[in-house]
Amino acid sequence: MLDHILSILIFFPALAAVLGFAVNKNSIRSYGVAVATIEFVLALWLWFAFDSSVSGMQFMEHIPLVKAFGINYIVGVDGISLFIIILAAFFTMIGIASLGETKDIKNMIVTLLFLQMTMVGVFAALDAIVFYLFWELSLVPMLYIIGAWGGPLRIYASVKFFLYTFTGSLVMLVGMLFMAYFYYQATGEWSFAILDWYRLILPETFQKWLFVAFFFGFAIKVPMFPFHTWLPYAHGQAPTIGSVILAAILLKMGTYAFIRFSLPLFPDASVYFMYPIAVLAIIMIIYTAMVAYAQKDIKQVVAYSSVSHMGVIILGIFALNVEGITGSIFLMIAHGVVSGALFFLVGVIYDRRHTKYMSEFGGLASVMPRYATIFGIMLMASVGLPLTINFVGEFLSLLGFYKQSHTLTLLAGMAIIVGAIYMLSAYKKMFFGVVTKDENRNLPDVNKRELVALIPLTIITIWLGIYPKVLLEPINTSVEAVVGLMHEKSLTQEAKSRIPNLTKDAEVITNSAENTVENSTENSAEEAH
Amino acid sequence: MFEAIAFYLFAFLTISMFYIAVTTTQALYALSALAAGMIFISAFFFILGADFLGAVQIVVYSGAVMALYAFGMMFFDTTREIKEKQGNKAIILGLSIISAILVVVIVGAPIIGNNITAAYPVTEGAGNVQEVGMVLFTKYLVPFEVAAVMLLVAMIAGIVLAGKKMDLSLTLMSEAEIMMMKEEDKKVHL
Amino acid sequence: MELFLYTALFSPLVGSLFAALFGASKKTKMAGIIPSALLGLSLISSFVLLVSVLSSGETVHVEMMTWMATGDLYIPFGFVVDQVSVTMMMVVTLVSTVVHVYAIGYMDHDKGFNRFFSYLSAFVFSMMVLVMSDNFAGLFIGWEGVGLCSWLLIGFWYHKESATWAANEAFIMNRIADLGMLIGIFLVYWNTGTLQYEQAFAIMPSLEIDVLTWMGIFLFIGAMGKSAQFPLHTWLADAMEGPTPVSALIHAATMVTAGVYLVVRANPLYDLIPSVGLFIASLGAFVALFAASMALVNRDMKRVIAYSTLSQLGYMFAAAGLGAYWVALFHLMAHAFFKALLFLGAGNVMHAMHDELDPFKMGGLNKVMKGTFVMMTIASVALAGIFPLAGFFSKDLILEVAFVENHYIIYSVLLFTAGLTAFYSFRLVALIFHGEERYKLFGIHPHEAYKFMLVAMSPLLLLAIIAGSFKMTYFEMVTKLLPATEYHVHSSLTYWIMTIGTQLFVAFAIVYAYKKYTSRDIKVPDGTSKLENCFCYKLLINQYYIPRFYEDYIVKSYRELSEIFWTKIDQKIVDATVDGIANIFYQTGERTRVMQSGNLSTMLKWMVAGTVTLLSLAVAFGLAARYSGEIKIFLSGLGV
Amino acid sequence: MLSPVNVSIESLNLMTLVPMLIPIVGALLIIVIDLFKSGQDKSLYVMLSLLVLGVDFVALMESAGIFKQNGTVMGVFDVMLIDGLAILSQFIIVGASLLFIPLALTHKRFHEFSYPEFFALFLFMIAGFQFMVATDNLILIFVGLETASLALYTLIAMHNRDKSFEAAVKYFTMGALAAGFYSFGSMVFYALTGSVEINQIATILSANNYADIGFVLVGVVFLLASLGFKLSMVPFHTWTPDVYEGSSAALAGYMSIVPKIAGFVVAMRLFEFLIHSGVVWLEVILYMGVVMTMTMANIWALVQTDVKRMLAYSSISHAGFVMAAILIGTTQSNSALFLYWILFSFTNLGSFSMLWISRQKNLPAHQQSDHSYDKFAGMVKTSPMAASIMGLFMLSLAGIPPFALFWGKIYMISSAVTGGYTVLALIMALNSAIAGYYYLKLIVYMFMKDPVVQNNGHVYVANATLPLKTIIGVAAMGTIFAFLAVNQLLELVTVFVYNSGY
Amino acid sequence: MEIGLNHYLVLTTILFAIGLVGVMRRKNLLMLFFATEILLNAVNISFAAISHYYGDLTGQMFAFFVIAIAASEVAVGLGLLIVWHKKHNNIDLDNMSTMRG
Repeated sequence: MLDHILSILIFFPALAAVLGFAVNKNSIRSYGVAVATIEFVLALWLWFAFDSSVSGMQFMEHIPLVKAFGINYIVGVDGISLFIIILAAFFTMIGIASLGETKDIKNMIVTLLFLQMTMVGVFAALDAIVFYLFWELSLVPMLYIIGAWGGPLRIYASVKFFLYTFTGSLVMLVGMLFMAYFYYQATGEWSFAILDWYRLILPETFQKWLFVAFFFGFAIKVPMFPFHTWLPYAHGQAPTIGSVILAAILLKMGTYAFIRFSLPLFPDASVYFMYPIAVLAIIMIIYTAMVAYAQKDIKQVVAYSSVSHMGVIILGIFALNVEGITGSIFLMIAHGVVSGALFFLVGVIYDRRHTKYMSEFGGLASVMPRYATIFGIMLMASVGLPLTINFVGEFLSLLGFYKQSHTLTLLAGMAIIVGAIYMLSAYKKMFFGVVTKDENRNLPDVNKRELVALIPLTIITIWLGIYPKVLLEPINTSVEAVVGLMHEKSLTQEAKSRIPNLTKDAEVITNSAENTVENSTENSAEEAH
Repeated sequence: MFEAIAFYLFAFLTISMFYIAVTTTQALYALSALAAGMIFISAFFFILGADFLGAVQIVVYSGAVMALYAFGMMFFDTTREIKEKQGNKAIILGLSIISAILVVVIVGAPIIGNNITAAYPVTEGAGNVQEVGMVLFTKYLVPFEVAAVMLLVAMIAGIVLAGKKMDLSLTLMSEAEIMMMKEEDKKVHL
Repeated sequence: MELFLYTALFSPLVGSLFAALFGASKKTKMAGIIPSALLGLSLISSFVLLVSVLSSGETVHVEMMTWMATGDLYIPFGFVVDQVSVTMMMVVTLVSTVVHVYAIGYMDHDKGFNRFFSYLSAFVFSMMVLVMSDNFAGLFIGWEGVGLCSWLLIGFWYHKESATWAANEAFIMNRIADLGMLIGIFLVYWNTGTLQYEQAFAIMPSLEIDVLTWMGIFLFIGAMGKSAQFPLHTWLADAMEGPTPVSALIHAATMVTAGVYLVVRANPLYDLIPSVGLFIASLGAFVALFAASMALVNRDMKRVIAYSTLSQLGYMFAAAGLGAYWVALFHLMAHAFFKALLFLGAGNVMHAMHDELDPFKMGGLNKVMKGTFVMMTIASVALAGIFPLAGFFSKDLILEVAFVENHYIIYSVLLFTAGLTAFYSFRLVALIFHGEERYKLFGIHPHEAYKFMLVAMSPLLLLAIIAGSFKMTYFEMVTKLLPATEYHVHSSLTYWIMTIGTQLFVAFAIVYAYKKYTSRDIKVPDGTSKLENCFCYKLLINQYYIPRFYEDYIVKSYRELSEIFWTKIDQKIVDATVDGIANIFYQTGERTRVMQSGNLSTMLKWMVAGTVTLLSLAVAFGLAARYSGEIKIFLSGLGV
Repeated sequence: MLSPVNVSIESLNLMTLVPMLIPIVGALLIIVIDLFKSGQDKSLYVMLSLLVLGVDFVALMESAGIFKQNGTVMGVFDVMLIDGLAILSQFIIVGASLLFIPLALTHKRFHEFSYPEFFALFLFMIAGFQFMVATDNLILIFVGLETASLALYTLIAMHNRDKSFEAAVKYFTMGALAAGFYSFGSMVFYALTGSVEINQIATILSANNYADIGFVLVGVVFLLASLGFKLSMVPFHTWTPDVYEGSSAALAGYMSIVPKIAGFVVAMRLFEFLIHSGVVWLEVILYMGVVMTMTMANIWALVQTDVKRMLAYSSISHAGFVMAAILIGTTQSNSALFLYWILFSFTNLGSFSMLWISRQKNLPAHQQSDHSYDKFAGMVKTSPMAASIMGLFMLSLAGIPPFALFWGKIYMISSAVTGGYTVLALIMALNSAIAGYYYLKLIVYMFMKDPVVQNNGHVYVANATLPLKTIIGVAAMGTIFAFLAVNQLLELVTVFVYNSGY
Repeated sequence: MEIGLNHYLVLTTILFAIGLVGVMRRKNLLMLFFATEILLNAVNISFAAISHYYGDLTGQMFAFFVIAIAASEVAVGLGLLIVWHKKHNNIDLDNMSTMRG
């Protein structure tokens, strides 16, 4: 079973979703929770079975799909993708469990299960086309969730979300096809396997063009400034569960893809584009934080804060060293947890008052103390207080990038200031002061169903803030392999100096990194026979 | 010399006939001019030694086609002057003149190619009809048969469109109405 | 010893969590008593550690567990009890125990009693982490932790707009400085490869001076925020919105001194960069004067004490900047005692006056509040630096340091400030406790605080009096870790002239203040007097217009810029571009769909037009191909 | 004197005619049956046609086998040309027809199916298309084309509504003009080379080293115009939306597949040698044509309010997309063309069939056309299954993986990439994004809007019967599980195309 | 005054252009069909001429088939015309634009 655990993880929810059509409407929630729990347990099992000392791919599966064109179904996990998969399973579980009164709840749960398939698929895929497949497919359930259960502008928002991302990923697809073509030219065989591509060293100009092509796809997904405008609409209109999953998992696809594709495939281009991208990231951090400050709608605040945090993740990725990349991966998870929780929290108040305008609230701290407390914890996590999950990621990301540029890091570090400004002022508007509106006087505090989602998230937020090692270790091992690969592959002097050489200090690690590539190709070769 | 005179004469005639055919407002004029033009074209065929083609042209067009048209015109009020709202004449004129000039510019140039060998050369001594028959029933047997099918299709199409009751919609009629219609059909046949 | 270390560190946390359990429920005394008891435990443990360090001179160093480890980075949760940290631990646990006990009485009537103790203990925990950590990252945890608790406690009465505003201001200002701190930490890491104090400081001497300078500057920026140095000082005065025990503990005795602690802790670094040290000293001296000047006229009791704190922090930085780390630390300690005492006394007064803060509305309270009166007076004397109270030993030492190091400007500034300090301290005492009983005009019936609150304050009182006597013991102890520079004025004559002169100057200031503010014709100022309308007064009462400057030019412009970013740039440019591109396609469709007019004639024309276009292109191309030679000649004739 | 010719039967290779003869015989059979006993139910003719087409399919498999063994076969005085292209395109023609013909078994009664002539003409049309693709003789192409077209005009008109007559007339008239263009173009090539066989023309032209480039271009222009009409390239596309709207949805779907593949094969035969011999002009023009066709059709599709018209524009756009293959002209691109079209036929026939089963006899109330977007509002509430399937087809058309068209799309774009047409590849990709909008629009209507009042969902399946549902099921299965078949298809197509020398 | 192939080609082109004019300007469907006949006939002249000058019979074959095609088109075209006329009692193109956009 362990040999196929990834396929099971991917397709189990989809199968369950299909069967879910036959489940009675009144029992569908229990069904959904059960399925999602099984999936989560499987994901945990994956974690326990995962050998964190191995830097390469594990649990690889390889099935030829379109042999003539080099498309294979290849899946596998390493430390980079493992935790995002678990996070996806986790969020689907608590998302379904805490689902409030929803119309057409059956459709919603079935859609969520489909969405889960695509999410796990994206992070497990090791073939560019399979990756693209899940990447695109993930748009569809999200489109439906936003479009069918969203707010008044839901159609505009969902279509914008879909088309924007779709456009970007089509450009990326062209890039992938080019990549495959280069591989074909080099080896005489078509292949879309990422691990095969890793072995390919491209001339710098090609790298740049391809980097740009991939960049469009990823940047829109992240979303990076100036491609971010779909996000506020999508978040603003989406139902709570939609926002939660969008923020927690879907956005991570973009940043994950940067690490999976852009960095190891185009090390020289990554170095070349490091500064421009860092500048974009800094604009994301500061500019979006300021925009968030100007918002009147609490959900928009959280939405823009997402963009701002994604800026730090991008910065960490383009630190191009182990500290930065590890930090950014950790921050992906951290941001997933925290922004997911914040969207849950916004959903809580929205369910009660059916408004998201901060001016409608005020003084909630005395009416809903538990709610205020959890919100406060998440707020502090969001502004990156030490001993919360976000700090570890932000600290490492910024630390990593500091190696590349002092000034830019100083600017990027403004994140901790501007982040505090909008978050605190939003918190103040909602929770502090005296209760002015009569509707707010008797709001019930968070109920059990909501706590099902919020308590685990709070625990994770603090647990991983104090003891991030459990995650950092496997991530670190895999990231070292990536960085080692990048250093080896890079051509220019500039890149060689920017990307640290790990061989000097850690002979063992690079060896294992090389083994990864070779092993995996051997694996694929074996399985092909 | 004779050939040149004949060419220019018939060229003038065809051009003027066809010109009348596309410009006149009287349907009958147009019809007559067209028929005349067709006949004059057959003259070219004869000049060019394509006797068979000339004959076919006269038979098919002046006979069959024109008969068909005349048949068609019986449906319409031919005495009435046909009023056609004209849109932008400049476009029409411009487009046609440009196209003519362009093609003439190119076509007027001599063909340089000299590697042309006749695939089915005209045999000395044999009549045109014989030659045509020879080629038609060997090389072009298949197209010929397909043309037959095409004519069959055209016939069926003509029958279906003009002959069957296309003015009644079987789609919209109720079952009972269709039954009644069929009954009536039978009565007529009986 | 590890057991004591962990006890000292974690018992506040336990207390905090215990109180937090009752956070949302009704007030219960237990929520106050248990944390206080646990803090007592922490105090005892600290004391045991102090004794051990004193007696054996051995430090305790433990590594609890790994926090972050990736790449070359390795950050553990490591704690160290050495001479410096144990001093701080003592100060922290002692003052906080006192404040806790005091607060049981002070917060008696407050609905958020349980919550308060939870926050307060959490603060102590963070502070302990800050001082006990053996690396910069751990320091940063505590650093941010105390920031959080400060935010919570300043905004404790969250229904008050001013309180929440002040809380946010404090947090954000601290964040600005924290960025500097963070950058400093990055610099340390990338240059030394570690964040452990020991290793990092060991490598530092081998680094380039530029790098070290930047390191020092950025770390000091962090210290500036926490210790409210100019220009990040405005939050401290506003932070007085919090409950008074908070002001005593956080904004006088402990948290604000964290900056000084950082500089002291990083002494190996600052020793290498004397220029930065001089800057720190100058800034300290400036702030000392600057803050004292604002305290002269302020009409808010707590704010006056806050400015005084600020001023004293300036003294500490002056000392630390000049390399007299142990002096700075000593003043820190002494100041903690008497300033906390002063604040707690002020708290009593506030209670008595039903939260009235304007000393002009008080007067003659010595009759009703004897205990408080005595305590505050002694604290003020200590603050003024009158022999033989604590302030004398620590503050005079700083003046000596400045003198000995030949920084006469700093010396004279500090000396002048000492006079000001004495003046405003006794202005306050005089206004509150002497003179006319002006409070009667406002119908207030003041009463003395609970007995146990006064008892709780008594340790501080004691220490404020006798702390000076520990000087030598202390010196012996900390100089094992800190540079053991002794500052002696070369000739004893100069020394005596200086000391006595200072004492006289200060005493004069006290007498003047008394004379001026005990007189019977002190009225509640109504903004009409000549003094109130003079430029200097206005400048000072408005805090040099700095808060207003921040409000008008930074806060407001930030808000406006945000608004512009959102409505103009994000919506009108970025988003509109995207929608615009989509719209271009859609509009092109709408405009050109008329091409499909449905009229067969038009359709035929389109077909012909298409063909003709292709034909003309073909002709153009054909002609160009045919006459390519001629075209070339023609073009070359044109000189192309 | 003419000497008698001796022709041996073997040299004629009459086998090459079999696939075309079968539908002709079938059509005649149907007419004869009607002659003897009229008024038979349409199911008889449907089943007969299915049988005939089935036999035809088997015959095609036979010729495919022969091709695999012997390569290209010429027959009947070298008029017939059975190469890989011919076989592949015939497979598509016959296969699509097989899927189409059961759509006649509707729940409602429609005029055209009451006449056996409909089925006879249908079979004749198939034969016409088969002749058109199985030869490189311009004459036979012309005759085959006209046979098929004339039958098709009639089929459209037989739907017997005002709009269908209008559509037929428009199609017919423009078709006549296109026929004029075709004959003119052929005439130019004949004048240049003295031959009407594409192979010959190519040989002679290259022997002359394209001395008469002007003439060649004029000929190309006219042939391009006439084939452009058939393939509905902008600006010769204007008939397409009107004709699709006027004809029944089923026939519209059919028209979007079969005539086009025939056109593609002819275009491939005609233009590829020209592009390969360096007629830059044609390359430029085709480039422009392809881009225009893709983009403009997409843009017009954006603003449509009727689903069928939208699909009409969408199929124009898809045709433009596929036209790129001819421009690129590599084996990969030509294989991509066939792969794309096979996958496209499933999806597109499926989506048109979905419109077909929701067809009512009269226009729905308050609606301007049969299949306005409004009609589909809130479809998921009333008939979720139908909505899901329709959504599936839309996603496939938009190119969302792993549905059928995605595979065609990536292979096509990849061929552009390998052929060195980077910008074209990008344009193709971005066009897919534009196209995403209008496919999405239908999904939005179906899944996110509320249904119009008094819509109980019956309207979406008003015309459905088991055969229709089966066809839709087949199309849906083909669309979903395409990824399982892509490899085999690709290998097969590549072998056929490569061995034909394209 | 030798009449060459080009003379015929030019003549064809002129006639073809006349046909195009007809196609574009005629609004009466029947008259429009006349114009399409002109197009085909114009080309036929050239086919015969080329055939003559090259001594090759293929041109005549082509012309022959074009005539056949023209004839079939007429049949279908007339059929459509009649149906339309029966329903609408006119054969004006301008009345034939219910579908647009």
